Amino acid sequence: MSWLLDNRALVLDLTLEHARLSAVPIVVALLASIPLGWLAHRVRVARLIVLSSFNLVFTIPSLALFVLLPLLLGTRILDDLNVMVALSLYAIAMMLRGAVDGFDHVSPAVRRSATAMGYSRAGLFWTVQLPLAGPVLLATLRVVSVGTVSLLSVAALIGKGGLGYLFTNGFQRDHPAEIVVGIVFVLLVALAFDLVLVLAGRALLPWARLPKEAGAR
Amino acid sequence: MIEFIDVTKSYDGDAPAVENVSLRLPARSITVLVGSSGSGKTTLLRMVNRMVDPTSGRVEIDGEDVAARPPVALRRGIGYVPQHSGLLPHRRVIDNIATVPLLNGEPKAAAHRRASELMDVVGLDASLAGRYPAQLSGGQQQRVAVARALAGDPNILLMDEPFGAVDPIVRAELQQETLRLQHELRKTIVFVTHDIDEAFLLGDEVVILRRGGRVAQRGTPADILADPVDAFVAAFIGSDRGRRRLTISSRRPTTGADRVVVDAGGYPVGVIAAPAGQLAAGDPTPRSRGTRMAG
Amino acid sequence: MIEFIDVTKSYDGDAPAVENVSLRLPARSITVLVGSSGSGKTTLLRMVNRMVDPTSGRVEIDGEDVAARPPVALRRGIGYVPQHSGLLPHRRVIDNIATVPLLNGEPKAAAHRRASELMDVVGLDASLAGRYPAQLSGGQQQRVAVARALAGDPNILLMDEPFGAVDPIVRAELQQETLRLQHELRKTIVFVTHDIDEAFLLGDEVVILRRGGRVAQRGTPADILADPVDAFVAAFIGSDRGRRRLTISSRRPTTGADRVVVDAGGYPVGVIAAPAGQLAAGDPTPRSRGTRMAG
Amino acid sequence: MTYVLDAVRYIVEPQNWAGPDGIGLRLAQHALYVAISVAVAAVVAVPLGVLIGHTGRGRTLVVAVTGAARALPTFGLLLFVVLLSGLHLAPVIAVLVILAVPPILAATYAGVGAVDHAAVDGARATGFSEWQIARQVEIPLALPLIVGGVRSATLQTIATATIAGYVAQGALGRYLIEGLARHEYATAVVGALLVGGLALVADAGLAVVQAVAAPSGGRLAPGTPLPEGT
Amino acid sequence: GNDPLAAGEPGEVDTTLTIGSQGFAESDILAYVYGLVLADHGYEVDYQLGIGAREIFIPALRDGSIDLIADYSGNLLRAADPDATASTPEDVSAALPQALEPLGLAVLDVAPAEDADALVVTAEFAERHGLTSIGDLAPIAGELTIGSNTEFETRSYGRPGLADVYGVEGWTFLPIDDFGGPATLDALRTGRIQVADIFTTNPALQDGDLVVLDDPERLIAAQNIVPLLSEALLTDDLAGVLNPVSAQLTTADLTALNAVAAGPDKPSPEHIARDWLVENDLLEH
Ligand SMILES: Nc1ncnc2c1ncn2[C@@H]1O[C@H](COP(=O)(O)OP(=O)(O)OP(=O)(O)O)[C@@H](O)[C@H]1O
Ligand SMILES: Nc1ncnc2c1ncn2[C@@H]1O[C@H](COP(=O)(O)OP(=O)(O)OP(=O)(O)O)[C@@H](O)[C@H]1O
Ligand SMILES: [Mg+2]
Ligand SMILES: [Mg+2]
Repeated sequence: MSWLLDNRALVLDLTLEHARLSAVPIVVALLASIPLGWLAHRVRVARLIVLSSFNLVFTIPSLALFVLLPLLLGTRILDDLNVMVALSLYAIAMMLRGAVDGFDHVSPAVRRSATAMGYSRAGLFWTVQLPLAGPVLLATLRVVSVGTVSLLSVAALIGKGGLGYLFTNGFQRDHPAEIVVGIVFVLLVALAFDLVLVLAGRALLPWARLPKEAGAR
Repeated sequence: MIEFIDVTKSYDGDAPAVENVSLRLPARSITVLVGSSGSGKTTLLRMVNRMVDPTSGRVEIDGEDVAARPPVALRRGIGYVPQHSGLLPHRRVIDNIATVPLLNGEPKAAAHRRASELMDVVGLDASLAGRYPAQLSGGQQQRVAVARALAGDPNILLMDEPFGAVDPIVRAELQQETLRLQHELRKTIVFVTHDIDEAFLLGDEVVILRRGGRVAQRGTPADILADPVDAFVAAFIGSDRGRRRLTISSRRPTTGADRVVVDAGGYPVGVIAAPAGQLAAGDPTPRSRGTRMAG
Repeated sequence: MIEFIDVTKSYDGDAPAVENVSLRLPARSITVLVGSSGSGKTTLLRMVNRMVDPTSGRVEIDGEDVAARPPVALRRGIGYVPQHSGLLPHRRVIDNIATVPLLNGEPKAAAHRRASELMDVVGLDASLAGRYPAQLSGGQQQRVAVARALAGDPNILLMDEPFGAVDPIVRAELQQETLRLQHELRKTIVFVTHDIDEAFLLGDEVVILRRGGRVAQRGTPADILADPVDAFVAAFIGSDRGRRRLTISSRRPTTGADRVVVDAGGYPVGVIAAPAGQLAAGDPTPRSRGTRMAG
Repeated sequence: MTYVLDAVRYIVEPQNWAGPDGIGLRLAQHALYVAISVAVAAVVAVPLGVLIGHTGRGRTLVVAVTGAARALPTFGLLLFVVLLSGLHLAPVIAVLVILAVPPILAATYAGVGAVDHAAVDGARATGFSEWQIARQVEIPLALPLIVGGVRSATLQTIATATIAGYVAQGALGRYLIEGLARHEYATAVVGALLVGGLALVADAGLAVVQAVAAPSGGRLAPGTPLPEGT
Repeated sequence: GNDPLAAGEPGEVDTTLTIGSQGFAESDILAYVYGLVLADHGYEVDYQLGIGAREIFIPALRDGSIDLIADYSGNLLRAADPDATASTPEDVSAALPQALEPLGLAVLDVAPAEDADALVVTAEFAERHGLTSIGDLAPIAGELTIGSNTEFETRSYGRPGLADVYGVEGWTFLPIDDFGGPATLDALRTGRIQVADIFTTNPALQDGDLVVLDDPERLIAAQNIVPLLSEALLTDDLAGVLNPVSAQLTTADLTALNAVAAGPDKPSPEHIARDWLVENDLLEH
């Protein structure tokens, strides 16, 4: 505890860095998974490719990706971009499956009846399918968010791990308390992100968590 | 008037769902397509608003080929009520009903005003306007679906087993409501069901379909009942099991001077007035909605 | 004989699904519980095999409280046919039917032999034995479910809307089959439906339930039809809409000398023989399965 | 891309497979750690998942706990345990188990929960005991999903077992750490290729298991031709 | 970064100095020692701690990811010029600028403080085998396990140097990536390894149960602290600010700083650095 108080500036800095580095991949994953997931939902070949690349990306150890990305991207070794791109890849891979599920999950009856009402393709996508995929997208995004926040700490091995610094540093200094502080703050960041997502969900998808009223069947 | 001209529809590779069907549905009356599962009722119905395009043949509305019309605009001009209301679960009742006016670019206030009127027309309490579909009973959902279909003020209403999923008492209520509405609005309604009783109740004209959408018999309910053309129709309407062949039972003189009427199996179907032991015959003419007055 | 003695069931916190119901169901006949959705039919039915335990009151079978019997053994002695067949999707038809004998430790060969016999009894072709449920039509699945329920040779058969999900032609067939079977087997059958026509067709005795499982009326179909006790029952059986109040129409003398019979709304329900313009009255007695011969 | 070529050359050279730092040993270590961890995780998670799926109780609690477990930084946890207990294999396995439990648990209770309610209800009404329902109905029907959970747990564990190399437990992570420490990209690529290869092989194997695990009746495509009539 | 192109904003020169560290406590402290003084003199300073080994931070310096890092003279020289033979502090310092030039890197003045790698065994083990210098390991090399960071194996003072200079060959290597930290010490004391590569400023060496093996052949070069930076950044002003700091930094100071870092309070590196700077009147504001 006293260590935390003495080092609160450091911990705060690392926490903010952690949040910054992990927030970007989460947002990127959400944005990328919508068009890709949609494509996979519609086109059988695309589905095959998308879902097997999910498995493929997960076979790459994160450390390898952190090390090798500068080579592929031509970025500088310590560029934030390396970590963000690597985490984005994992996040997209995780998110994609959820996006495909989400779009699959939209009831064909609703889709058909909306088409019968005279929705255009684009209108159908933006105002019917996307919002209705929302709950599944959100559920997946929550898992992705938690996973990304936790995975980032491995990047401490290349000096870009946010709170992961406390792990390597605590390890070298024989200081378990420091590692525990790191773990707790990682959990706090994950929790904070989750809270944001849940609140965003409540605001954007108010219908998704209705208590059924008496008389409803 | 809706006309199917030699339409055939094959879904990829399978035997055709609908094969060489020609059928003319009169304007401003209810035509019921009835047939068992897979007979192609839905396929035929959906050809009208181009949810399904025929593999060959064509569908005309008032003499104009629907294939010539852009599907989105066409659909906005035709009301559609599916079996499971197909309401948008993420929109409130009022917004669901206002869907078509909003799609047509009407201002929100006007669209909502129209939607409120329609809630009244279909017998929905105004207090339900702010609910989401999941908060309604099945019967209420179907009323919303009907209101939504009416919101674009279409001439044609397509109804695909709209009351198939609600319980019998509610269904009876909705059927009566449909008759009342039609009396007021006089739309061209194509109604799909696989319940022959519902068909006879609602149809000005009933079309009984076999597999492949082939017409087994068409006519007013009374025509079909009195004179089924073949064994298939007889089986379908239940007269082969004697369900339609009635006799008056002697055993049970009930309150008043009613007698129980039984079918050929001996099971009771209703009571008939027999004042003073005499059966009043020759009174009412079987109705057809075409000539019917306020219900 | 099954007897409900002042049973009440409240699912956590809600208003009771079934409240203070006392009801005696006679042995070796079909009692139909009919009522609209949520009236507590399923709840009552499931109290018999302890799928639901009453909050208060008790259920007795031949005078013995079911609560005293271990549920698993009790259930193996009572046949159960749910609406959606509830077959095990990963077991072949023959194994599904043999479930109870196998659970009771019968050798596989004997259990399969018994299952084959039962397939014959319920009218399933022997060639279907090796199929999985997903390879059967809805009607075939329900037959398998009936065969499975019979496999333990139970005295009691509980059927919960067993034909609710199949299409009307198949449903009519299954209903006839049920009557035939019951004529042969003479089980104590409790049959739940919300279709009043089905209730009148199958029930030796019909129990019409209101919300909360309260009995609105019970009696033979003819009794109820002729003399509904109150407006609720009248509405339920359709006589308030005139559906049961029949008249003979004059307009349409059809083939032979049949006349069309119409209900109070003017809609045709069947035809009646009127040779030489004279109506034959006083012939058949309304049947009740209690006295019925082979169907 | 010369690194990839170099790496491939390194891998196909038989002499690099032998010895205490050879590919053979490290690959075997990696596979062993993963196998042990996933097996332990399955032994913990499957019964628990079946229990939760069967009773429908404790779901919210488990969702919260697995969510938290997913948020736990594996790397930090490993270093913490190693600091307390020294450089042993046990901390590595413990951390990998914690990683592998949530996907298996979630898949199991979702799978069991998703078993057609009508089938379970029918079985209960027919006289199956609760245990028989779980054993003979729910588990067989949920098996493809359970194996799916094991499959994703295995993939994650294979990728993460690389951290064993950071606490002197060898395995394929060594190539990554050596590549990083010496700034030899080709070495890191060797590690990535071997880990990826192992993952693909394991995944393909489990895909086969998953296909075999599918109950016969459920494997039929819906709409398998039905005979006419009933 | 100092490279406007790399920064992607042509014309606008980035005035922030990014100070790196190698990812162990001492390096972190030194980063703050230099960083705090620079900040005190009006520089914008940013930190990038825990980058890792020289193989990474040299490219990072060259591509502008970081601008300055505290390094160790001998290993730096060997890294820049693998053929270099200089090993005394003076020779190493003299050879450095020329060796670094092709890399576009430069150094400031070398500090008196030295923190070299040292091969360490337990006192008990030394006694049992009569060990005093590294060369004494040669006869028992076959049974030895040496523990150190991963890069030790390929370093000039690692496997190649041990064989060439002292004939110590055939030992097993156990990589423990904690820079001679607790896991290494634990492994050494529990006998999992017999020899460890530990920095001479490690406070554990004071405990008395460990023995540093002599290096008569100077296999391990002098390792004085020296700020390493990009040539383009080397200005008189910068040198004027940092050289006086280096001049004050002794080996004893370094050991003391490490002891504080490993001590019960585990203060942050910034804290430790500031205390030392204040004590030595190196902060003006
Ligand atoms: N989108 C489709 N793709 C492939 N086959 C289809 C499709 N829609 C319908 N069919 C097939 O076409 C035939 C007719 O189907 P349709 O839905 O028109 O029947 P229906 O009379 O409406 O049946 P139901 O009473 O079950 O709704 C069936 O054999 C059905 O399987
Ligand atoms: N397991 C349960 N938990 C909570 N409430 C229940 C449960 N089962 C039934 N109910 C409630 O008890 C009441 C009676 O239900 P029940 O299923 O017995 O009716 P039912 O007559 O069989 O209806 P249906 O025709 O829809 O099958 C309903 O209000 C229902 O919502
Ligand atoms: Mg249909
Ligand atoms: Mg029920």
